[in-house]
Amino acid sequence: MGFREYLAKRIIVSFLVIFLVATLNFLIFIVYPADPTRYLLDPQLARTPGLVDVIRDQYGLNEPLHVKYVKYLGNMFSFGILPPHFGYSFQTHDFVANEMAWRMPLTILLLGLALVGNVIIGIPLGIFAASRRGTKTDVAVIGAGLFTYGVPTFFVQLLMILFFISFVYQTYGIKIFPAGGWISYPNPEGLINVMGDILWHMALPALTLVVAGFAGWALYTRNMLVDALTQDYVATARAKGLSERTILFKHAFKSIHPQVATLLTLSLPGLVTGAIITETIFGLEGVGKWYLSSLDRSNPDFPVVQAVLFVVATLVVVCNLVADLLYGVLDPRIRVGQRR
Amino acid sequence: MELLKLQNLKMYYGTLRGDVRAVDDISFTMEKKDTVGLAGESGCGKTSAMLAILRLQPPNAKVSGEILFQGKNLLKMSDSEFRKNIRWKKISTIFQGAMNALHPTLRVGDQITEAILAHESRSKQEATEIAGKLFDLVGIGSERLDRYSHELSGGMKQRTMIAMSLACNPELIIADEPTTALDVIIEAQVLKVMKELQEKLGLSMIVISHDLSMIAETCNKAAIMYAGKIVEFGGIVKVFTEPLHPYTQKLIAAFPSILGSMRELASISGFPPDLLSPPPACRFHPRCPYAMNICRKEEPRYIEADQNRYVACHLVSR
Amino acid sequence: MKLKSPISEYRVQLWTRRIKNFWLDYSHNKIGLVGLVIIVGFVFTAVTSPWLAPYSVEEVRPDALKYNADGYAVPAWYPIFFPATANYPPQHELKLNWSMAAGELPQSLTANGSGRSFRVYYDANITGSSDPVEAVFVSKFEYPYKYMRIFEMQFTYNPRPESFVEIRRFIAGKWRVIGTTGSMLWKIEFELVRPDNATFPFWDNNWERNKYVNPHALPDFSDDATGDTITLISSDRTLPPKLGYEAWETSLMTAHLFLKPGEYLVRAKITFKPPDDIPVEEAAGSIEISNFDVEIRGRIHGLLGTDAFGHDVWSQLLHGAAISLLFGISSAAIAVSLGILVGVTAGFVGGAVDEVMMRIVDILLCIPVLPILLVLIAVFGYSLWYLVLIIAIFGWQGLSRVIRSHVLSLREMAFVECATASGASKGYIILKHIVPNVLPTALASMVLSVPGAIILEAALSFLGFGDPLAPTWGKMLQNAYAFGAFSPTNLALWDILPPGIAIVLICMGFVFLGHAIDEVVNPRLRRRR
Amino acid sequence: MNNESVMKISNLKKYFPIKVGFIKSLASKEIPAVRAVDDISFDIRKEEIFGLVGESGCGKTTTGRLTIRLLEPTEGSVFFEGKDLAVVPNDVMRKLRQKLQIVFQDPYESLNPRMSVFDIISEPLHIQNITASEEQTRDRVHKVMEEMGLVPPEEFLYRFPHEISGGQRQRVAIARAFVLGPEFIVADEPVSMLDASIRTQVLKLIKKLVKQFHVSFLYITHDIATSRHMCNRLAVMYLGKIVEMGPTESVIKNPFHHYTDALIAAVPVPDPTARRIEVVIKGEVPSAFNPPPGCRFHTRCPRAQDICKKEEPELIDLEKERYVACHFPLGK
Repeated sequence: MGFREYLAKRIIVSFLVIFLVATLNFLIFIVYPADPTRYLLDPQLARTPGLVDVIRDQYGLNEPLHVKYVKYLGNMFSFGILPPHFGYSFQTHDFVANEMAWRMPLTILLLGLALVGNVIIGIPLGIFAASRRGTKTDVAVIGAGLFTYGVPTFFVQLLMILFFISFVYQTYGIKIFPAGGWISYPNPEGLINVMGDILWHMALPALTLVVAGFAGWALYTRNMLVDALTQDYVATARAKGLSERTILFKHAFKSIHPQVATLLTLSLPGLVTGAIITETIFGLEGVGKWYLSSLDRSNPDFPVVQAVLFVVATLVVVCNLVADLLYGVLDPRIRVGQRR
Repeated sequence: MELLKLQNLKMYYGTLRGDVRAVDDISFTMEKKDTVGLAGESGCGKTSAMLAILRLQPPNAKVSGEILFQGKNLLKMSDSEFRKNIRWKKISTIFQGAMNALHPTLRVGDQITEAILAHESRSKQEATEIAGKLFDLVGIGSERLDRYSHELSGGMKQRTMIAMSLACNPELIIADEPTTALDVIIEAQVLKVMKELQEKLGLSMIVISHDLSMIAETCNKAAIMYAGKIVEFGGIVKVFTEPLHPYTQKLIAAFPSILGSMRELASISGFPPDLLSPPPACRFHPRCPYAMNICRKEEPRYIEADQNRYVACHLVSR
Repeated sequence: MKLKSPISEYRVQLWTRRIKNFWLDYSHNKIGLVGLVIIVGFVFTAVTSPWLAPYSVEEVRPDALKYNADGYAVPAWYPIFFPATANYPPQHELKLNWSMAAGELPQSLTANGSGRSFRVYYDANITGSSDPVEAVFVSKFEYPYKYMRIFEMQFTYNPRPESFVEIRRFIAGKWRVIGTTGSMLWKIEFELVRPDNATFPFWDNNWERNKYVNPHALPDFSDDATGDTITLISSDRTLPPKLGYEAWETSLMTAHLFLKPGEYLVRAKITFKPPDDIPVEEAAGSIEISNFDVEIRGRIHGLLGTDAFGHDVWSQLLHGAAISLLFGISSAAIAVSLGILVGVTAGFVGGAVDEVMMRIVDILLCIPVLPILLVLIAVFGYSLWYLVLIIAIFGWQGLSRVIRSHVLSLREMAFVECATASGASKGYIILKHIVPNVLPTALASMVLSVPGAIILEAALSFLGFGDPLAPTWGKMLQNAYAFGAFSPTNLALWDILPPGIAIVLICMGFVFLGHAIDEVVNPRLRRRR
Repeated sequence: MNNESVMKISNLKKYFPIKVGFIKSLASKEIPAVRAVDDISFDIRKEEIFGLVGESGCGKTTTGRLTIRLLEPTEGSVFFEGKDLAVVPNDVMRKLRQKLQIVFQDPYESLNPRMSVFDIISEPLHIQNITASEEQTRDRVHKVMEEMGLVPPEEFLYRFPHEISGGQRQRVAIARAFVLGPEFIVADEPVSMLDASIRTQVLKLIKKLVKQFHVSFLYITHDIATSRHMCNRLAVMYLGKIVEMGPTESVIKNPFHHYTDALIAAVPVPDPTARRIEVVIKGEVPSAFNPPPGCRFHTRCPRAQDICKKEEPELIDLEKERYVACHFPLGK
């Protein structure tokens, strides 16, 4: 089975996965017993005859199941490009896509910063530790990595808030980071200032994600590299009189490229999870916080939840596909279907 | 002139339960164009000795003694000097199990040119040409330079390793079990290549193997190791036809031959010792049929029994 | 030679040896020992928490009404590090006694009783004067602290005209009793006297009266002013204005009232006078004053202070251990069982079953768990056991992959073929050869997946998607975060750090334990020769 | 030794189908397969050690497994005690397994690391459920351990495989095979992982057992030199076919097939004085997925003619039990 055929199969499977997720996404809210008109309407108004039906019609709640399903699929697979743009939010009474359009970049910025930070700190640190196997540096990295495994990210974030906001800023008045939110109020003038301001607001949340995550990356990288460094071909390289640097980067690190690619894809779900908590803690108006507040028990906003779930699932699936491609490029041995 | 001289080489592995004496006080000398076979059973320390010469020992190993290569003590050399001047340039290796000794995601040609570029000031193109010639020499064909190791068969990988070991015209090649895991016919092919090259290029080699037959075919000197020590050393014919040490005698007799008339295979009772706590005095005495009282009390000295024949046994030294 | 002992005994010996060997290997592992100590500590805590914790679960739940102390009371050891908190009041719940103020009582009054309840009888007939007379009761307490924030005082008064005056008329040359009556006007004033004798009147009622009684009928008290229990909380809307403060200045007010350590006096002044509309001689009655309780909300409390609701943090921390342990272990156990089931099935059966199962695992592995969990919880409910189940359902994929590949290699192992060659059935091979060989990996993996489950639960609780009634560490952090533990005025480190550290510690314990078990039990890491 | 045969294998075939892409499988009708064993026949006699030699991938291990039905043959039959093992129902086969055993190459893999030596050796007794009491089990385990030179048994019973040496493990593996009192044992490279000094011990043990218990062995090996010391008869396999078969000494001294000749010539000799003729054939074994037509060896044979490329030679009895499959046998 050639790589191309394998890829074609993966694409078909990926599409099926997205479709499956979309369907489950639809079904779960069929199961949910609550009637959205209950909290869409003022209780007084809800007694007005006919009004409930008008509202239900407006939100497409009166249609039979299969029609709803087809409409829903249309909504989802148009990816917010065609109206009605993922449906109407119960909260804003507007297209879900409109709000997602400005929230999504914020979340992507946050996660991008966090991922880049983790990778550019964690991987070199892991390489460094592996090159110094058995020394105190190495033990420290292992320790930190194991520690990361047992520390909830949100606790790290709370501690950072405690330090930077409660102590440094609010008690001593040194404003290194803003106290929360995603933009200063009143908004700064000019595009560059706005961008800078948003970045400044992103800095602490992204930093906390890096602090909570880099040691894990370092440990993974270190373990994979140590594995690679004990391989026979590394002994060959050493016997060849290559410098330790060449051995480390050209031989050992190159051989773990595919694994690093895998690691990147596998870290995606964790990042999405991180977004929800981080945005909630720091009051960033990204998709994560939006998602959480849309799940509020007294006031759920299903169209938002559905849209976010669908978009996230699509993103993750696409990223996995890309990683598969990458894997084939990075590893000439690629034994099809035996990834990971 | 002496090419390589090991003197009282020791290598102990520090473990939690104490030192494992993998190589315990071995000495031998080889001249240029010699092919020395280092033979012994698994765990007797032959591979450790090789690692010590190449300075590739694991971090928990303690090496002492002297390794004189062309008169210079390799153990006293600085890391960078050793790396630049000795490794591959002077001493290269053919590792056991070529499937693992070649990098999986680098092209085999690049793995050879990289060794050349690391030691000689040549252009990339020149290096590739040399690699191509080497590939032709070992019978793979220069057109396979851009393959990955997984695209080559076992025999070809081993030939690649041989070609690689020749990249910088080394003075000494150490081959660690070069044909283990190869089928008989492929093994014969590889051995043939090795022998031809030896004659053509006048190579000096140390061949490490548990297979006495292979050593008999390729070497002109043999060192027999048992439990971290060399028990016998000498010219290949002498060692094989008139073995002095009981272990050598038994070991040779334990190897079946396809030629000649059938003879009874010898067996050695008991099991090889644990190098963490080897038997006192002569290490072979618990399994030796001729063991005397002195063997249990005193370690036999490693003496020159004949010209260029060394042996460590009380039977001989008396 | 014959084996002397029967085989059952041999089994016992074998297992003893196994356990001993395991322990010998394990005890060399320092990290493993640390982990073991941590976990044993937590298990001990979890088991003994009902006895160890000063307050029960019900007493410290957010919905519990009773306060253990003030919100964010500092821990008892705080003054060692923060001298500023040295004079913080601990929780005071004083049951005080009344006594008469020094000096003579006016003639028209008689007092009766002692301690918790006193009764004053008023009879204007004795002096015939219509002037107001007053009785003063005092109650003292020593208050050696400063920086009080909230207090609560409570007392009961009860006007009972049960002793009334006989109405006499001079009829036929002699006094005759023609009826009885008792009527009076009365007023209570309540004031606090600081040690420096500054006096703060902070409660009184208006003049009240009890009713005139028909001389010929039985007394009818239906319209009488009745008694009442007065509760005065420092944060009451009415209290600060009365003392000249704004409503939001409560803590300033209390700090001012309880300025200096010393003996504080509460004075209850009861004034009687005859109503205008009846003859002086007919004015009579009594008032009982009783149950004077003072609660001073502690600002320093217990080992770890209190949370936003004034509930003991230490107790919550102890109760959280049991929940975390139970939760983590049970969800990990379910997840691992699922993992073994899927892994062994996929690996052993192979073919299409394997393919389908592994595709499902692939999909589940790349799905972000938290968003799905949130939806599921929102849709199906918030119970802790439900949470265990769904966390377990999302926690077995990685292990099943590992076990599958392990089973794939085990299936090809020569000893399996040996058993087949002896006529063993598939079931026998799975039970005797496959499962025992994957169990150690599974065990280590189970221990290692406990932290994940604990952290996930904490995160869910923190986001408000946990069991609302379970006192979990995640919930403690949520409350701390949501109710101002981070504000510079509170900076309730004792409420933020302990639950977080407890999560970290218990997770580290499992990580260490798991790594050590993995190292000991996994034959891959054992040297072959 | 007599000529009564214990096992008779005829026209045995084993093809392993290959996984191909779904689209490709639509395109071609024939299911492609690796022809691991392709139509071989031989018999094994009582008290005989029958050697099967060949390079890796020639199908010798598959043959071994087929003879005791660890694999289902694609075609052909295996007669043992008058029954065709390839078709007997499972319950009969289960009973027959008492008499058929196997010893594997790697003593590290053939013993379950989680079981004690006692559990390993007594396992077949439990599976076959033939001992009436614990005492009986114990006694049989003891007896067989003593036979294998694992003395005193008490010292080994409690140990786990990783606690004993390689030679002892292989003895345990053999003890396990012998505990049921088998009549036929497949020994798949039983000594190739052992050190030279231990190897002879195990080989001698096997020879002793043959004499003592009248069992027959199918001795599978790549080491033709050792097989010379062990086997009564020898069959040489190449790419799933038997190319030559006959009494060991005769085959080795006087090979008829060019492959056998090359194989023997390639074996190194532990004697530096011996100058052997170098007949090193070129190239490597072709893939069994798509074996060459005609004589499978023709791609490497120094004397291949046109007929060899077209016509497959039959395995014929050339002289006195000497079978060979070659159009131009050596020395004829």
